[in-house]
Amino acid sequence: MNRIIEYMLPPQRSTVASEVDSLFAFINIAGFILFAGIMITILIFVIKYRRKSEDDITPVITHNSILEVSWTVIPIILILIVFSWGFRGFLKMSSPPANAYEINVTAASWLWEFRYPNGGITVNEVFVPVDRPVKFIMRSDDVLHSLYVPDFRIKQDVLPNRYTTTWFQATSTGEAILYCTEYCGTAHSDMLATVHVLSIEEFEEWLETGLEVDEDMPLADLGRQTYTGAGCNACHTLDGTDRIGPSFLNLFNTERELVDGSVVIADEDYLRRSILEPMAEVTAGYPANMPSYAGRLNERQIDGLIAFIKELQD
Amino acid sequence: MSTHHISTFATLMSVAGALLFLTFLTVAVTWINIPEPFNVIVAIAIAILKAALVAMFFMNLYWDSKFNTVVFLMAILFLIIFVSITLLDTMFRDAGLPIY
Amino acid sequence: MGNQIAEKEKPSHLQHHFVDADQQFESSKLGMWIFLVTEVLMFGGLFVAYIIYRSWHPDLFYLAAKELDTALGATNTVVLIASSLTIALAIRAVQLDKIKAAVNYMAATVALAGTFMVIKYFEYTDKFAKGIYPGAGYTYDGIAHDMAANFFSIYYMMTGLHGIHVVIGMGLIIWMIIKAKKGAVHSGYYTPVENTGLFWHLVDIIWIFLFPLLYLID
Amino acid sequence: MAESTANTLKIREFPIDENPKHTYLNAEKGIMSWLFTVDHKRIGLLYLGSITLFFFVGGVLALLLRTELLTPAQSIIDADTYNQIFTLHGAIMIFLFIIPSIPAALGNFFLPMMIGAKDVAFPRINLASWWIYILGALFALYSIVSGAVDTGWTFYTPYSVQTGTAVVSMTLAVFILGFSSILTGINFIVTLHKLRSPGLTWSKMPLFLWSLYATAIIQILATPILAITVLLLAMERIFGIGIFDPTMGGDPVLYQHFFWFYSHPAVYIMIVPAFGIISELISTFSRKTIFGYWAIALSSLAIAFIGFLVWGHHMFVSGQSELSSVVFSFLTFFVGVPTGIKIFNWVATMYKGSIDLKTPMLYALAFLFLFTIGGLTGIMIGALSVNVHLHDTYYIVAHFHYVMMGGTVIALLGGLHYWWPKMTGRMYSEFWGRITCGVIFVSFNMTFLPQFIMGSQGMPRRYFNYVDQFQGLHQFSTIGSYILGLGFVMMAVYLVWSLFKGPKAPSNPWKARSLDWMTSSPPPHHNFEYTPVILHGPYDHHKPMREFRMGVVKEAADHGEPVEREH
Ligand code: HEA
Ligand code: HEA
Ligand code: HEC
Ligand code: CUA
Ligand SMILES: [Cu+2]
Repeated sequence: MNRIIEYMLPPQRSTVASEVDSLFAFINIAGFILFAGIMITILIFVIKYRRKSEDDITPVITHNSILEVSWTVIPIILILIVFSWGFRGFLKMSSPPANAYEINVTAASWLWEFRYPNGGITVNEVFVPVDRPVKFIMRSDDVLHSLYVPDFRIKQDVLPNRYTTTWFQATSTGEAILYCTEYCGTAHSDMLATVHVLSIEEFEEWLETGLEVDEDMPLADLGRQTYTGAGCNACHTLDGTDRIGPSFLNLFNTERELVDGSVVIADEDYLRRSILEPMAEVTAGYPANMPSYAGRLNERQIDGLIAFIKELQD
Repeated sequence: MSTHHISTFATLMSVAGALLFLTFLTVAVTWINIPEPFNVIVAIAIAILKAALVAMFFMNLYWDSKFNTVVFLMAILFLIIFVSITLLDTMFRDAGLPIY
Repeated sequence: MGNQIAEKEKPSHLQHHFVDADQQFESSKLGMWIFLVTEVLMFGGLFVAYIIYRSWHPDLFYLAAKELDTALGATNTVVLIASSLTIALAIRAVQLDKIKAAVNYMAATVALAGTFMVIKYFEYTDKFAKGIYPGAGYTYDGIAHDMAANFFSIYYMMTGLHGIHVVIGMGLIIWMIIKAKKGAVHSGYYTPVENTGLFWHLVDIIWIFLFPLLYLID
Repeated sequence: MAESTANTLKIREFPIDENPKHTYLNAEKGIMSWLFTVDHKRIGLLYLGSITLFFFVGGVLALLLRTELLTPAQSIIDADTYNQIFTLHGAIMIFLFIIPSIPAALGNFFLPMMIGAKDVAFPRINLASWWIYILGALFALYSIVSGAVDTGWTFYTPYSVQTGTAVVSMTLAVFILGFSSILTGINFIVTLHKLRSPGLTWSKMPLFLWSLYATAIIQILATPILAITVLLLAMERIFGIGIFDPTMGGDPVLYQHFFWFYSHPAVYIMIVPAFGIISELISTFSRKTIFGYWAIALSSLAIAFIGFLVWGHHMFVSGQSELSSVVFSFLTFFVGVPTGIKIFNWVATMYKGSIDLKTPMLYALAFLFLFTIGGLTGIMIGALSVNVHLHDTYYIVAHFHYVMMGGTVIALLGGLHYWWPKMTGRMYSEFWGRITCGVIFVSFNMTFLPQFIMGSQGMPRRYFNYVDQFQGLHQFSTIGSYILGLGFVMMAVYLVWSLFKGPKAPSNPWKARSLDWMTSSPPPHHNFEYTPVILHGPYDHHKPMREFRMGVVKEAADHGEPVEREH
């Protein structure tokens, strides 16, 4: 039984996980016993009381107080246990410790942006320390999203009109996957991010250096890294097929027709404007829903992206 | 045949008179400034009284099968359920959970 | 029970699956009451929205209600109460087989309903002139609250849905006038008039609540 | 003669015409006599045809979804199409199929018959409700061709306000369909209150009718809120009234309250009639008096009532106040108690019975199996801390398919087979019936059991792409769904075959005791030739069938040429 339940759940990697899992196991086991009991009884009845002749006469049994009271009271006891157990876990989940490390999260269709107390920003990746409570203060730029990390057993909707919060304390280092679980349109299922859980020292170090851009990396390589890191790949492919936005392949220096009918050449300036103010010039035939990256990417990353796009010719 | 109730002319007129008076009253109380929660309470109380008059005497609930009254009250009851539980969210969003 | 009534004794308005006219009358009336329940709850949804928003922004409701003309609202309340009275009198007249009086009372009801709609029309156009449109079309800047448009959205939804009901009610009453003139309703059979009356009273009751909630906030 | 009905009433009895010449099916001819019929039986069949059609449409869409999910990335359709398809699948299955399914099809047909009435209280309104349903369906179809909808069946704001798809026409469709549902509900309540035959007291009402009564109450009290919700949503899109849209100062969580205030009670609109069918099936095929009649009857009402207090369990992580989450979770569990009472009473009914595993009974047993799983997993996701992990994952998808497909649809199939002889006058093939039931049962589990596992492992729902880890389970599920489809095709074949070639049905093939079986198969135009007088309970299986009587109103008996028997 334990093996099955372990198989059914993702690894436990936060302090609340075991609380959730034990209740999950309890309901499964209690439910299974109840279910098996009912089914076996039915099976026995079906075999023992199968019809023997067309004129079978059956007794009149209309009630039995002991039975009826017990199958009312026992479920009530069970649900009270389940409720208070679930309540206990929920209480823990909804009361972040006061010393939690706070990260501001902005969800936009379709990317996750994380802002650290030191002003650093990452997109679609978040770096957190292990064994230390981390609190996400979340807000959406547009529609509802929901932040879900199965390994931590946390989930919270992200709203456009007010802040919501969730917190966790990771118990082991490594990567964990972060999903968007509130339906938010076309690329809802691509709105993923990675949680990097670092040891305290690694995290301190990352805060110092990790946010700086590697000056030595060639621009185009940086661009390729940013392309996936910042989530451009959710909407733009590199192989010429359309996704939500146009493919980057052969984009540079071609003529682009905008929704207002005008035609522009996709030169460096245009690419830059497209990244920083995508709504200003919307390409005909595509929805006007690219998020702005102004403030989310630094100058070097933008340059990198442009260099990267320029290279994509076949 | 059960007898259908026929209201007398006098009943209908006096109910209408009462309704008009209550309408005047509900406007009139706004002239004397009653403090915050009570003005709403007074206004709603008068409205409920008026609605009850209409339901009982114009809509004949007073003489009708009581089941019809039950049916009508169900609507009110479920509306109250809807509002009160929703308020449980909207009024307590920032409150958090009391630690037990 | 009356299945025994031979076919020819059955009144023409009695449908075959009812035992007698009383059963049919009681059924229709119960059906109407249940329908009214659904109406109450449908409006109820708007009342809930109203209550929630008022609990969030009491100041908004205070400010915005000042834009509404209490005198017109009160007049309309009186008009609707009068129309409730006339339709009740019409039913009484039908019950007493005074068909002519009934028709007159119903005509008076329609006229009062019309008055109500005319006053509503003036209220609406007055608002539109100021730029108070529902929702995104809102341009008025006389209310110092950034949620002012929301109050008027609720106002328009509530009074608009109510207005539609007034119009439907007028249609029903006109239909009843036609029926009465044809002699299709009388003391032995007045179910449709009775049900129309119930509908009309409900429209009145809803206004009885709308009036203090929208106009009398201070 | 039967001492048990030792009363001094002088009643006469009519033998049931085994193979009647005049039935409701041939009372009038031509397509118009169907489309504009006021006969509740024909309207029931109109509904049955319509919901079957939409079930197939919804089912084919489901198979498309499953096919797309064979591979983690795109395989046959693109992301937008996928989103539209699951929205349509959900909306069609909910609003066009499952809400009207049992009440409007089987309920319409059998409610008047079970109380010995000639029709429902308002036959024309009944017909109107079908036409309104068709109108709503046309609006839904219109919205599909004019750009479809990609919001999910829940239409959550603000996405539903911003998306470029045909949301307004879909919400109007839902608005219209709501009225159809309301009219059916009104009709049922009034009919049950006013048109019961002499002797048919509330305590002699078949449990199917109690369940329809509870359902009708929910329909009346919940549906208007749906109407105003979708109306506000449409206004939000048309005028931007800003009640639900945060860009205009509105509140998206308020929308969710509005939506679930209807849609949670609506799940009991779906399941409670199914409970009613199961009560009939278990008692008839165990040939035994129902155990705990009042417990089953009143638990339907209890479920209906408690069902109104728990809607927020869909919103635990939505950002509603924690306080209300706790209250909602607490209340949620209490629905399980009356539901459990039903299940235990059904099992107890089988004790010392004479159980015959005919197809309908097999479906009833399948129901007990599948619904109990669905219900217990409902308890799982009602628990606060676990819900946080499982919300919006495939665990939820599995839960609601177990209760809706494994519960309602399986019960509907049971009821369909049970009443097939009565409705059509023909017997279906028992052999194929049992085989198909087995196929559907096994393949259903193949389709949805894996979804519990992926859900717990963290596979989110409404996902077009997914991480490779889940591919195996997804593929297993897809294969299951194909076999499931095959099962339904098999059923369609043998049922249609039986219409033409099936043996003629006797009036009471199952030896059931309720009134619907006390008339010929198919029934005559007015159900009974005379107003019946009820002499026995609907579950009096302890008396041999030959002692069963249906009386007729005495005065009517004086006119006819009945066989006289004294009691
Ligand atoms: C027919 C439809 C139907 C039915 C009957 C139910 C029945 C129940 N449902 Fe379900 N539910 C849905 C349809 C249905 N549901 C749908 C469609 C959704 C998703 C909507 C969406 O988001 O798209 C959903 C989602 C849903 C959620 C939200 C999940 C989420 O999104 O996070 C929850 C949470 O509490 C829940 C709970 C329950 C419970 C407690 C019951 C109970 O009524 C179950 C009661 C039954 C039993 C408990 C089993 C039998 C009892 C016993 C054997 C006795 C012993 C019992 C105990 C000890 C308790 N359901
Ligand atoms: C009554 C309700 C009901 C029913 C019966 C079903 C039945 C099925 N559902 Fe569905 N489902 C929902 C209601 C229902 N569903 C809802 C409400 C949602 C949520 C939508 C949302 O998120 O908004 C959903 C979502 C949903 C999803 C999740 C999509 C996602 O989140 O990404 C999946 C995926 O597997 C699925 C699959 C299925 C399958 C395989 C069936 C099978 O059981 C179907 C079986 C039927 C058939 C296979 C038809 C057989 C007929 C033929 C084969 C016809 C052949 C004949 C001709 C062509 C003439 N459903
Ligand atoms: C939410 C989806 C989405 C994301 C994420 C996204 N884009 Fe876009 N992008 C679009 C859409 C849709 C268009 C076409 C409409 C327009 O021009 O605004 C577009 C257009 C563009 C264009 C102009 C192409 C043309 O047709 O002329 C460029 C350049 C571009 N995006 C670059 C990027 C870069 C770089 C990133 C990541 C840092 C990115 N986009 C992320 C959706 C997206
Ligand atoms: Cu963001 Cu789904
Ligand atoms: Cu629910």
